[in-house]
Formats: sequence, structure tokens, C-alpha cells
Amino acid sequence: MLPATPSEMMTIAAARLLKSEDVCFVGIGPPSAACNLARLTHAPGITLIYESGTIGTAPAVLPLSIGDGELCRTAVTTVSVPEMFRYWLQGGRISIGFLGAAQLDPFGNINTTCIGDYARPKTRLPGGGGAPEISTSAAEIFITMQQSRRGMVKAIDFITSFGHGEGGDARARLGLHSKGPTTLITDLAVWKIDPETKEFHAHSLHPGVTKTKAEETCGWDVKYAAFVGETPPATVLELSVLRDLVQRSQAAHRRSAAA
Amino acid sequence: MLPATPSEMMTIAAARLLKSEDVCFVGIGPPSAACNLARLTHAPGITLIYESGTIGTAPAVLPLSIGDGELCRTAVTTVSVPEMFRYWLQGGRISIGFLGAAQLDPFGNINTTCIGDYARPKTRLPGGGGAPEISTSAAEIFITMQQSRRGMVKAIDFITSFGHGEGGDARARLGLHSKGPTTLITDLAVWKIDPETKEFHAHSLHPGVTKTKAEETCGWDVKYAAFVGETPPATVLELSVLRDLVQRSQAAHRRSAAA
Amino acid sequence: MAEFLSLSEAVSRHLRDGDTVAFEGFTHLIPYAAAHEAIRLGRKDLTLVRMTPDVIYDQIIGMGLARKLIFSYAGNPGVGLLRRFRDAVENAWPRSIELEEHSHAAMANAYEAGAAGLPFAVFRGYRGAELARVNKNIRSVMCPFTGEQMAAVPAIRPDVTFIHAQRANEQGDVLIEGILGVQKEAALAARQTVVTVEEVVHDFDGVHPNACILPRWAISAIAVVPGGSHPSYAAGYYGRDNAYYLAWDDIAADRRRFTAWMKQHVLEASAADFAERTKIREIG
Amino acid sequence: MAEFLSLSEAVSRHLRDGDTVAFEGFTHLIPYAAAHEAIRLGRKDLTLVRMTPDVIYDQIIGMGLARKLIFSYAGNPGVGLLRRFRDAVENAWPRSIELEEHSHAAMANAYEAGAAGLPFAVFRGYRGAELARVNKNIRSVMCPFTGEQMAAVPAIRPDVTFIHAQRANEQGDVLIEGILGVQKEAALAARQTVVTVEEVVHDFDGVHPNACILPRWAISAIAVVPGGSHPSYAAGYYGRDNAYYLAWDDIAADRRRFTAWMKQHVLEASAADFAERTKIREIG
Repeated sequence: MLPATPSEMMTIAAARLLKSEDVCFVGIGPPSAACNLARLTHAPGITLIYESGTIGTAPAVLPLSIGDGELCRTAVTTVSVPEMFRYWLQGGRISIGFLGAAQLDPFGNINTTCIGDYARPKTRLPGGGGAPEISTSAAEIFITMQQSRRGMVKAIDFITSFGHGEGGDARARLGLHSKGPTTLITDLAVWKIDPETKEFHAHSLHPGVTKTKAEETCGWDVKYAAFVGETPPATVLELSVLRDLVQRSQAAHRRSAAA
Repeated sequence: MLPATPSEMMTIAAARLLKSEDVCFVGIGPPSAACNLARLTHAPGITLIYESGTIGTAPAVLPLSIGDGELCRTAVTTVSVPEMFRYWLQGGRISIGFLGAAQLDPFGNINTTCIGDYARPKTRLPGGGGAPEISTSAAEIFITMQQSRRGMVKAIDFITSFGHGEGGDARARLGLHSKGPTTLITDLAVWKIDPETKEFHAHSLHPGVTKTKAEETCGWDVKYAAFVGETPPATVLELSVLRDLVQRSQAAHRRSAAA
Repeated sequence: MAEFLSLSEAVSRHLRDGDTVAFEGFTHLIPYAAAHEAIRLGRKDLTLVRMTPDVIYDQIIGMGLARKLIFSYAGNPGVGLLRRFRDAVENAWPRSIELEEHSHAAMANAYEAGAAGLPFAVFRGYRGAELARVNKNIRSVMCPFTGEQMAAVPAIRPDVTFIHAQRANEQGDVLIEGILGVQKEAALAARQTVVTVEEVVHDFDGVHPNACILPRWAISAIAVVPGGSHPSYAAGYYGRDNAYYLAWDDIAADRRRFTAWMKQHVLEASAADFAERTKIREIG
Repeated sequence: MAEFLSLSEAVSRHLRDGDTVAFEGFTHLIPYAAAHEAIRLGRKDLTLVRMTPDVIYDQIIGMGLARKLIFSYAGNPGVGLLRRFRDAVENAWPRSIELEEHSHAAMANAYEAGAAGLPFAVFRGYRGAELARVNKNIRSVMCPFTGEQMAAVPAIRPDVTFIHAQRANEQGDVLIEGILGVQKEAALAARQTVVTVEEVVHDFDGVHPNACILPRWAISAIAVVPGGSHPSYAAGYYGRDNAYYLAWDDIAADRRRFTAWMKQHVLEASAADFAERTKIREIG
């Protein structure tokens, strides 16, 4: 079996953080792959919720969108989108909100709105979707993204979703009682928020990743935890389940409207 | 066939006011009998809504409560109670709100809360239920009750549901754009709200009812419309459909929990 | 995460003296068995919450176990007044009871706000209605766009909500069908939720995708009590015992008759008796 | 009261230049056929409302028919960005477009408030989020009980909402099943609602009592358009055409290719073509 690619390692490292007791509000893309990998390996009891209203879903293939039919067919129940945001997210029932980011700063603030000025953007991105309230209403936030100097920047162009602001007690000062971002899982490392400064510190580097590599692909000055370990390598089980899932999913996404 | 009793005449006179295009929010008791009589006679297309969430219901027997199983089984759909009050009543989709009253004043203000002082009531009544918002959110209100000096009083002890306040433009001054009470159907007469003073005026007396009788059973000084007619007598069809409905209903209510 | 418990275990573990508790049900699926268990356990100084306190709350109030009632319609539906409730309000028998009275729209919105994790509910209500004068929990907020004054009431957040449902699956998910009332909202608004069910089935395969299902992790405990909503009803299982509601008017009219009835039918009965009651036709 | 009309009749009668219009659908049941009809009719200066403007709004915007977009996530779900939307925002091609941007929670609550006849929606949102700085329709209200500052947004009240649903019955009631999105709210929030359906059935006997049904008197018009949500999907009828969404990224990347594609597949096509599209596997 080929060793894990960085992207696979990211998904596997993210999946490991999830527990069977978790109730996850799942973003599309890498978060969805990680959540379903966790469900198919060590966390079979995990509850996955997509903002399309599907509660407790167990898709056989990864959805291309947050509203694929597979999500509804395998769900415990499917509710309206207003109910999803009111009773389930704002109601405080989500333990983990799992987000991606186009731009991220070291305090876990996320930009998915625009590169450049809001009124005259260089690049207009899709916008916030569910993230602005996921980041404040879920008990805890995990973020996953590929490392790059364009993506991980000292200052983001637009705060789509609030993480820890300028750090310290910024969340508390806004009346936010949830933890906010605690962990960042990239293709190279696992990062944790420092309990005092609320900055991301690299906690473990994936197998074969050097500090130099981690720093070259990050637009902010990398800080490290007191002890930086190596992320345990992907197991054969993790890799084979993930590859199987991805392969099934890609085949499904290439197919068009068959009834 | 025996002639209509006053109570039957009240139900029949009330039923005649309803049209097939109406969407009625139905209170239990006499309003429910009138609405279903209309549905079973001249207004087959009428939409009946009960506050238990049943929309477009067509019960074979009159429900004893607003949540009998028959209402749900025969409904177009059944929604939650919060949705009922938010989307369907407050959303402005109800053409007729049909209410009863324990005490009523000549301006259509209703008391179903208490006789005597609120803090130390002589008689504690059930309270408002849906009526306070039905009376303001439905496009138009019909009221039905038996005439009595205790019930139809100059000043009610507690304004549970607002009618026309002290009359005139009282509703407009509260920002209410719906018509409020327009018609009162009693066991003796049909009353209409005067367009200027917003007081009930007797418009027609049921067959055999004298002005003296109407006045003796009313606690306020009775005013009459310019022309006071006789309510057309109950037809054989109206009476037979009503009696059949009531008989079926009473038999059903005497039965206990059969599955 | 939902635990399957006996009814007495579920009630004794989750309901404490002084709690704010909702036994919700809108004509349909009223959790009588759970309320009777609470009465047998003598849980007291309760703040009872319910849109339509009917016979079940007449019984709890008549037994002197409630200190406060938050409600919007206290009647025996289709029959008349609640005589034990009246006796408490008018004569403080067997004890006085504090009232926080609302309209249905207010209560429905307040439960909805509780389920939605909001501190208050906003709606267009109480215009010209005198309840706003006697209830200090009816306030107003102004629309920041139109300037319109809207009614505001605090969210309802019970310590514990009891509801009855048709069935659970083996994982502990709960299905409610038919007249839903405010049960989903009452369950999600509470810190703890206890559900009695008619039966447990293996899974919910084949159930409609948008059916009202409370997932296992939103529930504290489930107790299987066939007939547990009698004399209310469970659609698909048994009909409403209208005769019981009619008979209650006489039973509750007299303090001594009420007390004797409660002794026989509640204090000396058990949850297991409910299954029988949905088969017989007359009550005491 | 719902009238059964042809799609072109329904769209031409209910949608006018300058209208605020929602073509709603949350991945599932997106009303493509209705939107294509609007494009063919050349309805312009539209204010488009939708939580998740995807390919359908990319098409309307690329054709220069929209003056404003009220939205919360403008992406091609699972694929990437919307290139016609970007071209309008970044380069004003073929015209500039005004943006009123929200979060999903805000839009969902705003539709809900619209359906509920309220002037605004209250929720706990936008804390620390910069959208509140650039959107003057994000304001706040204070809880009159706790003093907490809550976010407030205006209710959404479209002139007309278009949705697609599985089926209508002969009376004109409409059934929606599966992923419901905000369609019920969008339909009830609008002054007029037009529904395209896969088919008409005699009645809804046997449908679940709590299924999402819009009664006939809450709908303006119904048009029968089999396949009318392609490349989105209609659960129980056909699956999502994921290949179309993947292919769209290339089509929309180039102005000329886009224009040619629209001419062939929209301007010179008709509602009747949708049925075919749910049977084939590749698109242009």
C-alpha cells in the first residue's frame, strides 16, 4: 500500500480527533471526509449533521454538496433549514463544528468572503454560509485546510467567522461562552490553540514533515508547543477505509442524473 | 321535523356567514359546529384550521377537544403548534377567526379569563388560549354565544381579547389593520358592528324572537340597525344535517378509549 | 444520551422538588403516566408549565404539589372548567398557587425560543389584551427596521420536560406522529427530557424522512408505558377516552370525592395499570 | 388559490421586471426550469434572493438580468466558485451587481420571519463577524429580560417565490419530501408563490400526516414540469446530476463559451426538455 499523501494524512489526523459521543456540524470537503472516516473507523456512534437539515446521517459515499440525497436517505431525520439553525445549532446541541478556510490567521479567524477589499475584491469567494454562527454556537471548532502562504496569513482580509479575534479573552469580551477554534489540522501538522494567547501552536508534525517545511508553507511566524511530536502515521486500516471511501465517492460524482 | 331550537338557530345562522373560500381558525364548541355545518352544506370548499395544528380538516363528527384524532386523520396536513401560530395565524393567512365568549361587551371585547378581580376572582375561567392573537391577526372575527345578562354586559371584567376597545378608531390606534369583530351570532339574533361607533347593533332577530326578548337577555342597551329583519328560518336541509352531525358527535363522545 | 429506565426510576431520577416542569401534550399524547408517577413520588413545590393544563394538572394542583402555574388555557377541553384549579385559585385549597398567564401564541413562541437557545421570543401579540397589565413577563421590543412595537416574553426553559410518544427504536430515537403540539419544542427547551413510549421497535426504517424524530442524544431517559397517555390518546394505538374527560367534571367537583378518586386511581395504582385503561370503557 | 398553468404562463403572469424574487432550493429541488423560463422571457432588473445561489443564479447573473443579490453562500457546491457571479462582482460584466450578504443563519431566520408575518428576525449571530460592518441590514435588539444584545435582520418578503416540489394533488395541494431547505418559508414569505412539480396525483391519501404540504390556498400557480429541477434532483424521481455541476466550472469560465451555452441550452430550449435531461448522462 502506498504511504499516505499529505492530503490523506490531513483527513486521517482530523478524523482521529472525533469521538463516538460527538455531535458534529459538518462542512463540505475535507471536514466531511474526516467526519465520515471517523464514523467508519473508531467513532461509529458519531452524529453527523449537515446544514441542509440531515441529522445523524451515514452516507455510503461522500456527498458532493451538503444536500445530496444520500445524506437524507441515511439520516435519522431531516428537518428544515430554519429549524437546523435555530433548534440544533443555536440551541447549543453541537459539540464540534468542523470548518474549512480560504484564509486563516494564527488566532483562528477565518475568511471565506473575499481577497482584497470587500467593496472591490480581487477575488470574490463564496461567503460565510453557516460558518459565522457555527464558529460561535458550536461548543468547539476544528479547522482543516492545506498549508500555504496565501492561506495561512498574519492578517486576513475579512473576518467571515470569528475565532479568537486578536487573542486573549477576545471571545469572552464578545459574550461568547463556547471554546471557539481549538485545533487546526493541515496536510503537514496538527496545531492547537494556546490556552493563554489563543494563537495556534504546532503540536505535531506529520511523518516526514520538517519544521522548515511547516514554516515555508505558513504565512505567519510559526510557534511551537513545548514538545512537538510526530503525528502517528496513518494505519493500514485508516488508509484503506479512506481510499475506499474516496474512490466510491469520485465514481458517484462522475455519474449524472440516474434515477 | 321539530322546529329549530334557539341553540340550533344560532349554529345555523352562524354557518350561513361562511363561504367556501374562507380559511377559518375554529374555536371549540359552537364555532366548531357552525363551521362544520357550513362545510357540510353550502361551503364544501371551506378550510377549517384548529389551533392543534390541523389544517384543512373535515371531521365526520364534531371534535370534543381542539386536538381529537379525527381532526388530524382528515386534515390536509398537521403542523406543530408554534408553526400554527407563527406561519398560519400571525402570517395573516386566516380570513375568519371564530370565537366564543364568557363575557362580551357591545364593542366586541371578550372576557374568558375571570369574573371579578384578576388577582381575587369570583370565578376563574380557563383563560385566553389562542383568542388574544386570533382577534388581532385574523382578517375578520365572528363571535357566537348564547344571550344572557351575565354574558352580554356593558363592561367586561377583563379584556382577554381586544375587539374594538371603547369603539371608534380604537383598533387603528393600536396599529391593528384587521377588521376585528364584525358579527355576533346569538341564539336570538344576528348582530353587526356599526361601521362608525363600532358597537353591535341587532340586524335580524331569529324567527319568533321579539325585541323585548332580545333586550331582556342582554346586559347592555340594545341598539338596532335601521332595518331589523327576521333571520330566515332554518331549512330542512340545515336542520337535518346539523342534527345528524350533533347526534353522531354525542355518540362518539360518550365512547371511551377504543383503539 | 437516552437511557431506557422504568418509569419510577426515570421520574425519581430526573424530577426534584421545586423544579420547573412541563408535562406537555396538546390533547394528543399527554403524559398521564409520568404525571401520576410524579404524584405518587410526592414531588412538590413544582412550577408547572403547559399551554393547556387540563385534567392532569387539575390532579397535580388538587394534590397540593404545585406552587406556580405558567399556562395559556386552563380548561377541560370541550367539557368546561377545571375545578381543582379553580379551587386553588379562588380558595387556595389545598394551597395557594401563583399564576403566570399567557396566550397560546406567547407560550408557543416561548417554547420555540427555548428550543432555539434564545433568551426571549418576539411576536405580534397581546395588542389591547389585558394580560399584558397583570403579567410582568410580557414586555415589548421595537423592530429596528420599521419601528413597530412587538410583544416579547421570556423563553421557557424547564428543568425537565415529560412527553409521551408513539415509539422509540432500540437506539433510543423517539418518533412522534399526528398532532405534534409543542412537544418537540418543550423537549428541546428543557435541561432534561423524559419520554414515555407505547413500544420499542427495532429501527425506524420506512418512516417518513421528515417525520418528527427526537434523536437519542437529545433525550435523557425513555420509559416504556403502554397506554401511558390515557385518557388522552396515542394515534395509531388507542383513541381519546372522551368519557373520562366528561366524568372528570363530577369527580373534581367535590374535594372529598377527588381525594378518594386520586387515592384509588393514582396513589394506589401503578404505571402498569395504564395498558388496561385503554381497553376498558368506564371509569370510576 | 392554486391555478394549474403552463410554465411560461405561470412565469410570465407572476414575475415582472424589477421584482424581488427567490428561486429557492437547498441543493435538492432547485427550480431550474422556472429560472430558465424567466431567462427566456428576459425578466430583468431582478433582486435575486437565495441562501445558496448556485449555478442557476450564475446563469441569471451572467445573462445580465439581476441588479441585486441577497444571499449567504455563492458557490458551486463541492466544486468551487461561481465564475459568472465573480465576473459581475469583480468586473461588472455584463453589468454591476449590488450585494446584500448574510450568513445562512440570518437568511434562514429572515425567511422564517417572512413566513411568520414579522418585520424582522432575532437570533444569536454575527458576533465578531465583519459582515455586520458592511451590511446595514444587520442590526441588533436587546433582550428585555436579560439585556443580551441579539442580531436582527429584516424579514425576507419576496414579490414572488419559485420552488420545485415532487407532486401536487388534483386540488392543488403541494407535497415536498426529503431535504426541505427553506422552501416552505420562502413560499409563505412571498406575496405570490409558483410551484413546478414532477407530477399531479389524484390525492395525498396515505401520505404521512406531518409531511410538508402547502395547501392550495397558499399557492398562486402550479406548473407540471417533469425533470424541472435538473441538474438538481427530486428525491424519489431522479438523482443529482453531479457531472453537470462539475462541467459548469469550465462552461462558466469563459464569457463566450457561457453565452453560447446559454443560447443553446436555455434560450433555444423549452421546459419540455427537462424530462429528457434527467435521463441522459452528459451535458454540453
